[in-house]
This record gives sequence, structure tokens and C-alpha cells, in this order.
Amino acid sequence: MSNFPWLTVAGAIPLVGAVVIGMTPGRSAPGSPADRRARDLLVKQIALVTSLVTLGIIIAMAVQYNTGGPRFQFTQTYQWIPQFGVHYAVGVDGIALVLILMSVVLMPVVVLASWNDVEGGSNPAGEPPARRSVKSYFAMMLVLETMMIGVFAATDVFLFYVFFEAMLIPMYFMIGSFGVGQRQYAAVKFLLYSLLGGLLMLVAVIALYVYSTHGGHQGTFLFTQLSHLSLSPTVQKWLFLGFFIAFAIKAPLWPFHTWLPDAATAAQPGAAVLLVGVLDKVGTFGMLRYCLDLFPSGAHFFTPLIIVLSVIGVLYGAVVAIGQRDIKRLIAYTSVSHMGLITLGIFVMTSQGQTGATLYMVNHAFATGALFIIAGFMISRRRSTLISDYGGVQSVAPILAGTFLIAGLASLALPGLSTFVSEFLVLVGTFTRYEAAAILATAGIILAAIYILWMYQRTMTGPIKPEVAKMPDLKGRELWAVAPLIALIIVLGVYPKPIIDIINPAVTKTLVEAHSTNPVPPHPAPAAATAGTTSDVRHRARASHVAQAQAASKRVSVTLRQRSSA
Amino acid sequence: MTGSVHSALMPQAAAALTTYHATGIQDAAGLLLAFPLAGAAILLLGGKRTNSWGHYVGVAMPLLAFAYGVAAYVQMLGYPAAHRSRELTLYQFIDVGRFQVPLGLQLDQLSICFVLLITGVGSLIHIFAVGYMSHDPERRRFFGYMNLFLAAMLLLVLGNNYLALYAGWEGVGLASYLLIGFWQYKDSAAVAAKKAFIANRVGDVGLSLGIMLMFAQFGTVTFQGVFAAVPSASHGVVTAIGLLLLLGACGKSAQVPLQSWLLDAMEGPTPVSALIHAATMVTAGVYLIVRSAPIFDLTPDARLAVAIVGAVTLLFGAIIGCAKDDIKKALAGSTMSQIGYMMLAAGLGPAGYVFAIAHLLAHGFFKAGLFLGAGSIKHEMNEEVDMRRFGGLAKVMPITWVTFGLAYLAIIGIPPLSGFFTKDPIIDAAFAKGGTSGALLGTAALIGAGITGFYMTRVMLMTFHGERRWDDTVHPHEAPPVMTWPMIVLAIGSVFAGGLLIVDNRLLNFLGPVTGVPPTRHGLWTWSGIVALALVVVAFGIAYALYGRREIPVTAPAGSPVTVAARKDLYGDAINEGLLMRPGQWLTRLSVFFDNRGVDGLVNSLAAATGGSSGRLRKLQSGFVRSYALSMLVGGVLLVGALLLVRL
Amino acid sequence: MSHHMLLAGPAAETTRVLAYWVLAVISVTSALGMILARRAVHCAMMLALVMLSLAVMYVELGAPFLAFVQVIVYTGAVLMLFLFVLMIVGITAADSIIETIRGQRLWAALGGIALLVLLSLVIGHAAIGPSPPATAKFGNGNLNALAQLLFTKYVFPFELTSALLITAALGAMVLAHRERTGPKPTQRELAARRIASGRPTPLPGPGTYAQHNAVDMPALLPDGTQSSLSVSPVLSGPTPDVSDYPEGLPEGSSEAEPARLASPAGSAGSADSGGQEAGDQW
Amino acid sequence: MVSPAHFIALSVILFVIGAVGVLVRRNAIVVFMCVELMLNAANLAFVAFARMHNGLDGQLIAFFVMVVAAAEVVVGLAILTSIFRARRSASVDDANLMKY
Repeated sequence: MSNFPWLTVAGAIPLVGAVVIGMTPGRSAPGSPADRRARDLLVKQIALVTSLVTLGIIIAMAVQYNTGGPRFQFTQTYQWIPQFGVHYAVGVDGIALVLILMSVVLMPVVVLASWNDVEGGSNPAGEPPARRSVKSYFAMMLVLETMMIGVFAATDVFLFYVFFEAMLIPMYFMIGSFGVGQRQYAAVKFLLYSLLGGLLMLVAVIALYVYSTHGGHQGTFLFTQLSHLSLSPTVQKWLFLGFFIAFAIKAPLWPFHTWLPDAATAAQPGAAVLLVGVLDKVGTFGMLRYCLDLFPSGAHFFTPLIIVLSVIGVLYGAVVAIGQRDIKRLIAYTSVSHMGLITLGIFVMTSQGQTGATLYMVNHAFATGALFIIAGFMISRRRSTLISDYGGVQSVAPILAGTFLIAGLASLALPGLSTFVSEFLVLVGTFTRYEAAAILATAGIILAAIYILWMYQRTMTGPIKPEVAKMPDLKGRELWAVAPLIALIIVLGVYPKPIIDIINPAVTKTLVEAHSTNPVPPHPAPAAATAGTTSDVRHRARASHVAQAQAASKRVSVTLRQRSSA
Repeated sequence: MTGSVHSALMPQAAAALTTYHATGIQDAAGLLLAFPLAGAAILLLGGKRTNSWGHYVGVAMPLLAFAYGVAAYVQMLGYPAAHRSRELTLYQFIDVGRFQVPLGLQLDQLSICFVLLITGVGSLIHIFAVGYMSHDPERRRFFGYMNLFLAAMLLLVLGNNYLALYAGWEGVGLASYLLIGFWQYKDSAAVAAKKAFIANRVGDVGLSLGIMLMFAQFGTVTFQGVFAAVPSASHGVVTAIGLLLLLGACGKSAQVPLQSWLLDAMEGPTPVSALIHAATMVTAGVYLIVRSAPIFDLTPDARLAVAIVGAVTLLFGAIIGCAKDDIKKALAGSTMSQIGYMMLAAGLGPAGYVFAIAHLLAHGFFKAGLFLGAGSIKHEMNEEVDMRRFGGLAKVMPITWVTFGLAYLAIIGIPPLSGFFTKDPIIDAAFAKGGTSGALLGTAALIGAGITGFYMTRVMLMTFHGERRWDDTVHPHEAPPVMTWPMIVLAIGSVFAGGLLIVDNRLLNFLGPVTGVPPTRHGLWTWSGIVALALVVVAFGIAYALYGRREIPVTAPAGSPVTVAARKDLYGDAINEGLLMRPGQWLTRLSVFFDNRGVDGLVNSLAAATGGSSGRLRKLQSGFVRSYALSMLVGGVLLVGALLLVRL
Repeated sequence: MSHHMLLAGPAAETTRVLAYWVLAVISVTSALGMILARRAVHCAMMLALVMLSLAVMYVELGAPFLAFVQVIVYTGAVLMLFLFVLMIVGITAADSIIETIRGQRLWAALGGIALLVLLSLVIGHAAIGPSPPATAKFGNGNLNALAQLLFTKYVFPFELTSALLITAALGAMVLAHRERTGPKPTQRELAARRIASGRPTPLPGPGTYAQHNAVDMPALLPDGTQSSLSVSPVLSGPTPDVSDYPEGLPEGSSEAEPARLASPAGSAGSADSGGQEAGDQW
Repeated sequence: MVSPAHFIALSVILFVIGAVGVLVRRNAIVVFMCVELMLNAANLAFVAFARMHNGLDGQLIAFFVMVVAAAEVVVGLAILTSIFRARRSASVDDANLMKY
């Protein structure tokens, strides 16, 4: 791998973009409204270009990622605070790479989607936010992007914690000053919730450092060194708890979820996508990377409790979502249900479960992101977030309805769309170890069908409501915002192999660290039968007639057996 | 391993046969999926531009698929009986640790039958739809969804592992959701579509749990792997898998516990009802059970459950069919009961699989024919479906009358036609099962055959015979040729299909290696067949007496409690509402309230508590110097006391 | 030459014990009297008594110079300063018995007792033996020893205290001084004001035609009634003159506030020189 | 024999009386007087200790206490008069604007 500082550059570009935006003359600068609108347009274009450039760089990096290679790649380590052993250490393993890809893909889409949100684009009843500057909104978005990349790329626990807390500030302002409805209440609630979690985590981080200084050697925060640290089970339990509660609040696990619906409803759709799409994933990513690796026995101790909480989250989120009357709030509750599934997948400690959970983080971002963005377009047209105010939109705006349907179907995990692959993996992974949890979680997909289709039926089908009759269909910019997400949903649904190949090795390494192995099926099928004919067998067998084909399938099964037993 | 065809009386289960790699034409089996998918993509993504020529693409794709199907069939006939099962992998779908799922297609005798049925009947229905939907503005979108349905159904029958089957399974559910709710401006259609999808979803949960259990037990989900490992599994596990698959089949094939959606599905356009809710999709459940024959062979009680579900649905559907005035709902009731027959046959184990498939194929022909007939009537009577408004159409629509009549004769099982050949062996096999269960199942099948005779004659008489009951705002005349030709072909099919399949065991030999061989039948006439025929004739007499001779009132008479119950689908919906819907809504309202008050209430009250307590503490700053001095004194004293205490 | 205590020998011993107990009783009772007296002047007197008894104790404890300083500086100057300020504030200002802050007295008592117990505990534990034999520096060599100690070991604190005293004096002057905001009233204005006030003639002096001419004895008017105007308000204290309240006595005015001093309606609070009308509106 | 302990006990009593006085009385001047009493009690203790430790340091400290007391009284009373001039009352409780 070239030692070009991919991650640092990718992280820095949005920051540079934000600074450049910051320097453009603001709202108070002189000039007619036309000038001001031109300036705002310039700001938006800068934001879009910056996010696209970052996307390009990350893709260039991802292409060079070699799935069979060492765990952390593109690593850089510099001393930051030598006295405390704090390093500016960045590096990506399979899971982090996929999540960074997800966030940089989401960013241009969100920028496009919230093009005129700040001017009251998608506020119910048309009340514009109090003359907020477009400049600060997009600048904060770019700063948030830097922190997103940073939080996933950090391989130093201290750096991770800094980014983990820093992400709250831009999001707080994006909800607080640019939001709608009870934005102050929601923003403060979101901030306090995450801060509480963050502080608990800080205690654990410090304790971790202190334990790393035991046995005389110089304390360190480097994740690679910390994971070799041997801690007594009771210490592991407490530190696990410290980390876990912070992540459980962030990825809303059941009892700590009440901030998400308020924040997602109060935020602009673009901000809501980032909140639900990326900030939640930081929580589950943290569980997977830090809780399992650093404190295996702690994780095993709390697993039953977490499994129960996640299953409750799945069913509870779905049932409450059915009962909602506000579109954005409904979508927020659906993501509470999906996050329950992700946590379930992580703590089932099987490679299917964890690969499924990681893939689910990515798919959930695209599916729920698309739902939020389209909901935003609907609200910007009809100026109301209540489901009852819509009706018969499909006959008026077919493209909008069509994309909304695909996004809805993705979130109820229809096969052929991306979320199905991950949800099925999670459920299969859970079934191999906890049958009861799997059965209850699978029952969740019925509830998923109910809340999505009932919402779709109430808003899109049926007789056309007079207020909706003149609703324009999706055009140019909006289509460009939604099309990539829909395309990704379909492509990842049909051919998820490339992403799974990146995630799988990282997950198997995490499982090894977490001292847990996949349960072996009691009556494994004879290897010959499971071989099935993989594509390479097809080429070899083409020339031989029937007899040879039998011999070929036997040879293949031998190689397969070694691979599958790894 | 070549199973000898004419083995002893005992039904012989199919050994886990080895599949070979597909070569030659079959190697391009992916085309079967590609054609309809391409059609759907062109039509759906094409947008307004494809409106003018869209439906031609829509029809061309199934025809191409049918042509390829025939070619593959011919190539398959070229292989010796034991080497006919071919397999080909498009690509590795999921590969995580032990969970390896290739997206593979399996072309064996069973799947080729279904491919031919789906593409053949499908193409005919597409041609019919060109005429039927000619004046619908959204025709392009209709054909797009129909092609999407074909692709999903083909994936379902061709998939070589349970996950591919599951993908096709839910894809078909989506297509039926889109097509039932095609006229989505009608609220009833949208509600029916949602209901269908959710009912299917309940079934899908059963199927997916079954797949998970297979993976947990055998570490694989491919047919080969599962069938090879099933014998070594414990009895309880295999029964559990069987029951879960049954739950999935019930969801999709509208069997008793999950049957309420089928009658509402008639909201969709008639070609949809013909293709999806008569010929193909609803039979997917039977395909699943016949495909999982090696599993069901090992669990007698799971098979018994299938048979019982079949028998119950058989009677359930027949009774509902008698009371429905809407011609499409009556035919839907009959579909439900005919599928009950197939389930009953499949539930009899190796003895019944072949007859289930035979009846399925024959049913595909005559039920599609009946629905297309109903469609052409509806088309001509400008969307009127109430049979009490029909009467005397025979003279006005002769071709429809003839094709509908032939299909009618086939379904009630009049000897020369296919119904007789495919339904009687099922009744006979049911009786041959022996024991009380055999007798019960057999009598249920017999009664079913009788009631079928009754309600089909009722439909026939009310629609085509007797005086005209439609006023002159409607002037029906024969359907255009593009609609009548498919009906004619289907009528011919429904006449000869049964004979072709059953006479001298042609289908029996063809499907033997896959589904096992039933005991040989000696001669066509069995005593159960004769009794069934007698019952049909008696039922014909009763129906003729009731509807043939007497004046049919335009408004439905009050009718006995049974007919009232039957009109309400034997309270199927009421039970669903009472047991599931109302508690569900109550639970939702409760949890929404709990979420706002409970969890959120806790958080807000925590905030209020801190606010309140700080308010009270504030009062300590009373402003009086003396109270401050007092607190200083007391504080000082306490401090010194503590120090002393520690020192002492 | 044995420099030793003023009182020496066994006879002295008993007198010292006797003196201690007498002084102790006097000081404690007067201290209690000080905090319980209603009128501030009485408190001042009680405090003086305590200070004097302390002075005597200093002598007994071998600190003759300190005793004198106590008497001259402390009692003489500081206490007199109190009295002076008391005069300004109003000599008759007496506290009311009722306690406004709830639970103040109870807790004050409890705090006091706790403090007492605590300190006595401390003393009980401290090993305070009998005092060592008196040496010269406790006797008449006290002054020299003190001076020597002061200007060697404690010279720095000495300088500091001088700085402290200067700042204190300066502070007091700054706080208490009031700039003259208006022009100094000229003779003409005073005359005009006197005529306008409706009583151009001087007020009768205290004690005119009364039994004796003490400062606080009111003069007698021709009709035999006492004239309250003849006594300086500073002395007259809380006996409000009925004529000052045309609408009758405000109830509850027993409060420390001498109504008399409330400036009569009309005249602004501006600083004018203390004219014959006693009791300046400060 | 009168040992310094007696005097210290006396100083304690006087000190406590002064403290209670400060808490109980409402007139500012009387509060000042109570403070003076406490200071005097402290002086007494100092002198007793000087006598006990056979050194004059205690007495010198007593001098310094007197100086401080004087300074304190001067400034305190100045403040009191300025408050009195503005507020017409010498009660400690009236100056209670600095509150919640």
C-alpha cells in the first residue's frame, strides 16, 4: 500500500471546504437579495464539490484495500500527547472502511437533498427557520463529515473519544437552530443524552489508560496495544459497561431511544439522514470494535441482557412505529427497530450475525436515508408532516411514489433489495445460537410490513386529496439526490458479495479477539452435497461429459471443506 | 440410480438423486429469468415513451421464455431418466463462514413442468391482457408488473436452494401486491393489496424460520445439501421444518389459517386474478411441499398436517364458492378448494405428489380459462361482476360460452376431460391411505367434488342461461379475437391436459425420479371415481333445480344461516379482526402512550426533578446576614468536630 | 533586683484567685447583659465593663502594658467610637424582642452550645499545667521585653499594621464623606428659609422653667405643658410627639426607627448645615 | 492557684457569648460590639498562652489583634453610617436585597 496519507487527506478535505465556505461573505454582507441568493448557491456548490472530492478519494483508497491483508490498513501513527501516550493513529479495517464508504456516499446525497432546506424548504406550514445563514448550515455539515471519517478511522481510543464527542456539537446546532417544531427541546435532549453516555465512556477510557500503565510499561491509548492487554474479568465487566452504555445511547438501544424520534422529527430531513444514517452507526461500530475486542469476558457476561434488550427494541420500535401519525417520527421509530436488529446481530457472536449486522449498518443508512429524503421532498411540497394530510400521491407524482415504495420495501427487507441480505444474515446468525430471540425478531418483519405498507397506503394510494392534486413530481436535483441511494439499494441487494468480502475477514478477526466461535450444526450435510457447483467448477466441467462431472464435483467439495472450516 | 418404474404397491420415496452440471441450451437457463426481468425493466424504467409499444414487449418476453422452456424441455427429454436433473450457478450470492448460498438454477423434471405452465399459461394471459387492458392509461405499468411477476415466479421454481426460493417467494408477493393494488385510486384495491402482502408475510415468516432451522441443523440451505442431511436429523427437527414449510405454503397458497386475502385479491384486474391468483402464485405452496418431498417423507405427522389443512380448505373454499354472487369471488373460492385438493394429495406423501402436480397443471389450464371467460364477460358488461345481473349470455357471447363451458365440465370432473383424470386419483389415493384418517380425507374429497359440481353449475346457469337480467345500458357482444384466442387454447388444454398427463402414467414416469413413484393404478375407473361422478351428477340436478328452472331474483335473498356465513367468508375476516387486528391496534395505542409517558416521561421527570430541587435550594440564600453567619458557625463547629473526631 | 510581679507571695495568691473569680463573674454577666440589653447604649456600657475586667486580668497574667493599652486604646478609643456612631444612629434605637428569621435563635443557641462543648473538650484534652514562675518580663520588665521583641522579631508585621491603619483611616473617610452636591447655602438663604419655616424665633432651651436645666429635661410652655422642641432629638429618643403625626401614631412604631428623625415632609434630603433644628437629616 | 486554663476557659465562654450575640442581635452596632467581645476573648486567650509558654509573643499578637480590631471598627462603622444615611435603618436584616 502506498504510504500516501489517505485517511488524513480524506478527513481534511471537508474541513478545508468548511473553512472556504466560512470565508465567503455571509448574510450580513451588503448586496441585494439576488446577490445573497447567488452567494448561497455558491456555498452549496462548494459543499457539493467538496463532498464529491472526498467520495472520490475514499473510493480510490477502497480500491487499494486488500481484503486478505493485515487487519488495519492505510495506517498512520503520530505522537499527539506523548505524556499520556495519545497518538494521532488512523487506520481502517474491513468494518471501518465500509462505514466510511457509507458516510461519504451519504454526504453528497444529503447536500443535494437539503439544497433549499435552510430557506424553509421543507418546514411544515412553511414557517422558515429564523433567517438562518445557509453558510453555517453547510459548513457544519462538512465539519460533521470530517468527524464522521475521523471517528471510524481512529485506531487510538482517545482520538476515537474526541471525535465521538465532537460530533455532537455540529449536530446539536443543525437540530437546534435549523430545525422545526420543538427543535430546542430535541437538540438539548439529544446533546444531554449523548454527553451522559460520553462521560461514562470517558471514565472507562481513563481507567483503560491506567490499566495500560500497569506492569511498568508506558501507558498507551493505541487500540492495537490495548487489545493485547490482559484485564481481570471484573475490571472488564465495569469497563465494558462504561463503553457499552455510551454506545447503547448512541445507537438507540431500547430504553435509551427516546431522544431519536424527537431529534429526527425536529431536524431538517438532510440532518435527520446524517443523524440516523451515520451517528447511530458510530454506536454500533463502537460496540463491535471496542466493546467486543477489548473486553471479551465483559461482553460474554452481558450478552444475554443485551440480546433481550435488542429483541424488545425490535418489536417495541415496530409496534410504536405503527401507531405514529407523523411521517418523520414513524421513520425514526423504524430505525429504532432496525438498530435493535443490528445490536442483536453484533452480540450473537456468530460470523453470520456480525457480518449481517455490519452490512445492515450500511443498508439501513441507504434505505432509511432514502425514506427520510423523500419524506422531506413530500413535506416541502405539501408543507405538512402528518400522514393524514396526504392521499393519492401516486397518481399525481408517480416517480416520487415509486422511489418511496422502493425505499419502503428496502426497509421492510424485501428480498432482491439490500436490507434483506443483512437482515437474513442477522436472523440466521441469531437462530444458530438463540432460537427464541430469532423467532421473535423474525416476527418483527411482519410488523415492518404493516407499518410501511399502511403508511404507503394512507399517503400514496386511495382517492386523491384536493391539497395534493397539484403536487409536482420529483425533478432534476431531487432525482439526482435519490437515484444513487435507490441504485445502491438494488445493486447491493442483488450482488452483495464485494461488500461482504470486505466485512467478513474483519468480522472473523473480531470474533477471534472476542474468544467466540460459530456454533457447529449438529448434523452437517455430507461435504459433497454442500459443494454445489460454484462457477469455477462450471468452466472445468464444461469439456467433460457426465462421468467426469461427478469426479469434478468430488474434488471441488474437498477444497470447499477446508475453506468452510476456516 | 434409476428407480424402476413399475415397482411394488408401496410408494417408494425419491432417493436423493445426484444433479449434474447443465450443458447445452440448458446452460443458458439464466435467460428464463433475464427475459421477463428485461421486459419489466424496459417497461417500468422506460416511462411514458414506451406507452405505445410497451405491451408488445410485455407479451414478447413471456413468449420468448416459453420458447426457451420448450427447448430446455426437449433437451431434457434427450437425457436418460436418472440424469435429467441439471444445475447451474449464476454467481455466489452470500458467502459468510459456513453460510454459503449460490444463486443457482436447478432444471429438473419438477421445475420444467412449472416453467412450462408458468410461461405457457402466462403468455396466453398476457395476450388476453393486451385486449383486456387496451383502454387502460397505465397499461405499460401493468405489463411491467406482470413481467416482474413472471421473473419472480420463475426464480421461485428454478432456484436450487431455499434462499433463492425465498427470494422468488417474496418477489411474487410483491408483484401480487403491486397488481392487486394496480387500480390504486380505488381504496378497496389498496386495502386488499396491503392485506394480501401482510398475510403472505405471515407465511413468509414460517418459511424463513424453516430455512434458518435448516441452516442451524445442517449448515447448508441448498436442496442437495438439505436432502442429503435430512435423514440424519432428529425426528423433532424434521417435523418442525415440515410444519414451518407448511405455514409458509399456507400463507402463499391461501390455505385455511391464512386464506382471507385471496377473495379480496379479486380487486385486481382479471388477467391478474387468472395468472397469479389461479394458475401460478397460489400453487407455489404446493410446489414447495412437493420440492421438499425428502423432508416430508420422513415426518408422517407433518404430512398428515398438510393433508388435514388441504381437506379443511377444500371444504372451506367450496362452501364459500356456493354463496358468492360476484363471479370472480366464486371462482376464487373454487381456486381455494382446488388447491386444497392439491395440498391433500401432497399430504399423502409419495403416493400423492405426482397427482398433486398433475391436478395443478390441469387446474392451471381450466381455472385460467374460467377466469379469462369471467374477464371477457366483465369486459363486455362494463365492469359488472354480479352474476345476478347476468343471465342468458350464451346466445350473446357464444365463444366465451363454449370455452367457459368446456372448462366448467373439466373442473367438475366429467370423464373425458382433464378434471376427471387428475381429481379422482387424489380421492382414490386418499382412501388408499387407509385408517380413519384415510377414510375421513377421502370422504371430505368426495363431498368437495360434489359441492364443486353444485357451485360451478350455479355459476354456469346464472351467467349463461335463463333470461337476461342486464338492462339495456349494457350491450355485451363477443370479445375481440385477441381475447378469445387464448381462451380457446386454454379450453383445448383443459380438455386434453388431464388425459395427456395421467393416461398410461406419462407424468408418473416423468416425475418419478424427483417425487417418488406412487403405487400403480389398474384401470381408469375406480369405485371412488364412480361415486364422485354420481355425486357431481346429483349436485348438477340440485343446482339445475334451484337456478336452472326458477326465476333468479336480482337482489340476493336472505338465505339460510349457512349461506349468510358463506357470504361472509365463513367469518374468516371476522376471526382475523377479532384475534389479531383489534388487539394489535390496542397494543399499538398502548405502546405509543407508554413511549410518550413512560420512557419519555421518566426522562422529562428526571429533568423536572433537578429543576425543582435546585429551585428549593435557591431559597437558602435568604439575604439575611445573620442566617449566613449561623451557617458559618454551624459549618465551623461541624468541621472542627470532625477533625477532632478523626484525631481522637 | 528581683523584678517580679506586682502581687507576689502567698497572700497574693488568694487575692489572685479571688480577683479571678470576681472578674470572671463580672465579665460573663456583663457580656450576657451586652447581648441581652434592648438599648444599644446599654450594650456599649456592658462592653466597656467587660473590657475593663479584661484589663485587670491582663495585669494578673503578667501583661501590665497590655492592660493599660487595653484601657486607654481599646476601651477609651474604640468603644467611644461606638458610642459616637451610636449617637448618630439614634441613641434610643432599641431592638424588638420578636425574632424575624425562623429558627434563628434556636439554632444560634444550639450552635453556641456545640461550640462551647467543642472548645471545652479541646481545653480538657490540652495539657495546660500551672503557669511557670513569673520572670521579670511579666513584671515591670514587660515593656522593655515587649519593645525588644516587637522591633526584632515582629518588625515586619509592625510595618504592615501601620499600613493597615492608614488604609483603614482613608477607607473610613472615603466611605463616610459626602460631597456637597448643591451650592453652600448662604446667610441670605438661611435667613429666608428660617422665615419661610414658620418659626423664625429660636426654640426654647432645655429646662426653661422646668425643675432643672439638664440637657434632656423639656422646657415648660406658658400653659404648663412640656415643649418637646426644647430637647435635642438625639436625646429625646422614642417618645414621638403627637403633633408630628397629624394622622395619629403609626402602629408598631416602637421599632428602633425614631420617627422624629424621619425628615418632615417637604424638605429635600439635600445636605444643609445642622441648623437649630436638631437631628440633621443624615 | 489560678492557672492559665481558667483564663482560657473564661475566654471560651466570652467567645461563645460573642458568637451567639452576633447571631441573635439585629442592630448592626450591637453586632459589631459582639464581634469586639469575641476579639477581646481571643486576646485574653493569647495573653493566657503567653503566660503559659513563658514568652511574650502572645501579648504581642494581642497588640496586633487590637490594631486590626480598631481598623475593622473604623471601616465597619463608616460603612454602617453610609448605609444608615441611605436606608434610615441600622438593622442588619433590612439589607437583604442580595438574595435569590
